[in-house]
Amino acid sequence: MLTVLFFAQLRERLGTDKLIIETPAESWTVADLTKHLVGQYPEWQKSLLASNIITAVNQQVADKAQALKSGDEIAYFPPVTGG
Amino acid sequence: MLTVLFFAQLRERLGTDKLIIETPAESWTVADLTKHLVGQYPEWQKSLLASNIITAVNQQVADKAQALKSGDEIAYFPPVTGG
Amino acid sequence: MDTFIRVSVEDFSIADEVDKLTNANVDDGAMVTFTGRVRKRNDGHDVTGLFLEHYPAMTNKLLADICQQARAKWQLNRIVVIHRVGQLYLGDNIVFVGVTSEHRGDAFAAAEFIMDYLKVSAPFWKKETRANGDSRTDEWVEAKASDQEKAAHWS
Amino acid sequence: MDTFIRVSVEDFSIADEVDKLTNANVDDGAMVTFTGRVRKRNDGHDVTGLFLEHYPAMTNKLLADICQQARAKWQLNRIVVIHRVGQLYLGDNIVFVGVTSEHRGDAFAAAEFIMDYLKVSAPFWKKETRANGDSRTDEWVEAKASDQEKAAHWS
Repeated sequence: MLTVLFFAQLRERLGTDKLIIETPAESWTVADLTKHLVGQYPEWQKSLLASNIITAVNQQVADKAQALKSGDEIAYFPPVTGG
Repeated sequence: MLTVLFFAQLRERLGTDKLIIETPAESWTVADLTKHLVGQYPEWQKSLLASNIITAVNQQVADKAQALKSGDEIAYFPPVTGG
Repeated sequence: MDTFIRVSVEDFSIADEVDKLTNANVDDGAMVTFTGRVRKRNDGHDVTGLFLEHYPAMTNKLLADICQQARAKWQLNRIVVIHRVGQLYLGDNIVFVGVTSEHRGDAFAAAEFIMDYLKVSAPFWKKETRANGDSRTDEWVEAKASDQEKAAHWS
Repeated sequence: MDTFIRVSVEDFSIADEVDKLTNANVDDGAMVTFTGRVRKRNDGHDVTGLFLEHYPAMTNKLLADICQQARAKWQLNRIVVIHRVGQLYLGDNIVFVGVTSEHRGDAFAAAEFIMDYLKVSAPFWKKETRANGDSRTDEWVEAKASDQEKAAHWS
């Protein structure tokens, strides 16, 4: 199982803040998860693949090559603007 | 008339915080005033001529060549240590 | 060597936070605080309010990590970092960073470093309510290249 | 664009000064404050107190001049500078500098600049009461070369 979270304008564009992926493949990377999501929701392609989208795995910023394991929480979000 | 002020360790070393010079010469500079003071109080020589002593004329830091006029307030003090 | 981190919808009292930094503290000669507040103009827009969204599980970790990095760079004693979330209005406090140190140079550098890193790495997002005459629009604030440059300057 | 300068034997309230900086102020996104306090160790000595002497006619002029210089360098709105004189004890406030600006970079730089220049140019002198076992001695604090270097770095 993977938990996938979306924040801010990305959350609004996709129309969802959270997805559960019950049966991910064993050897997925972040990039594989993104490909899977775009396969399921082709209308997300532009938003999810935008060059400024940041990904975090278990609350740590991670690059697309990072391997995933069951139980991971993966977040997609735009550049942060707090402070 | 000139008013001469001394502060902090310089005030303590000289044993005075203020002198009035009733009849200064017309064309004195700060350096001339210092020479006059050392002439009157030879024991002040080392303290007044110490290289780190700062002089101010009318509350503005001034160098030794600055010309004085009647009514001026001249201050001698060591490096500042506030803040 | 205490670090206080809080993310909250509640407002904070600068006086209370200053007290946390200085109470019974005779080790430190220097305290620097930064307070970020909602201002009426941003990037050429009139602003009437802000909504702050965040990623709760990540923000505390991230803020703690920035404080650790600051402690590795400078000699610091107490640190307070507070960030508000939710709906804020003009003049409201958004963020507070306070640090104490024996020396002022360390305190100034650390407070600015924490703010600069928070700006580019802590998962908060601002949605601005912009006023244009009588109309109001809610727009996500764009990240600024200048903030990236400020953060890069520390490494 | 108000500048508040005060030299006083009285303590100050950081909360009151913060209020002066922020009250009805929706122009500024950033406030930076510095507070200097009496600490128990200085330059390798145990300290129990400080006496602060100053040159009253000059201090206000000098502090006003430093604030003017800061305004010429950065975009600032409100400035508060307070310096205490007289007898102070451990943990007592000595000095407060607070500035507001639209942007944090200006606020941080200006507050540090004001402190750095105050340190090397404002006519205050500290006499420390040093403890060595049971004995107490009062010694004038020596100016530090590092303070001269900090100030020089701004020009």
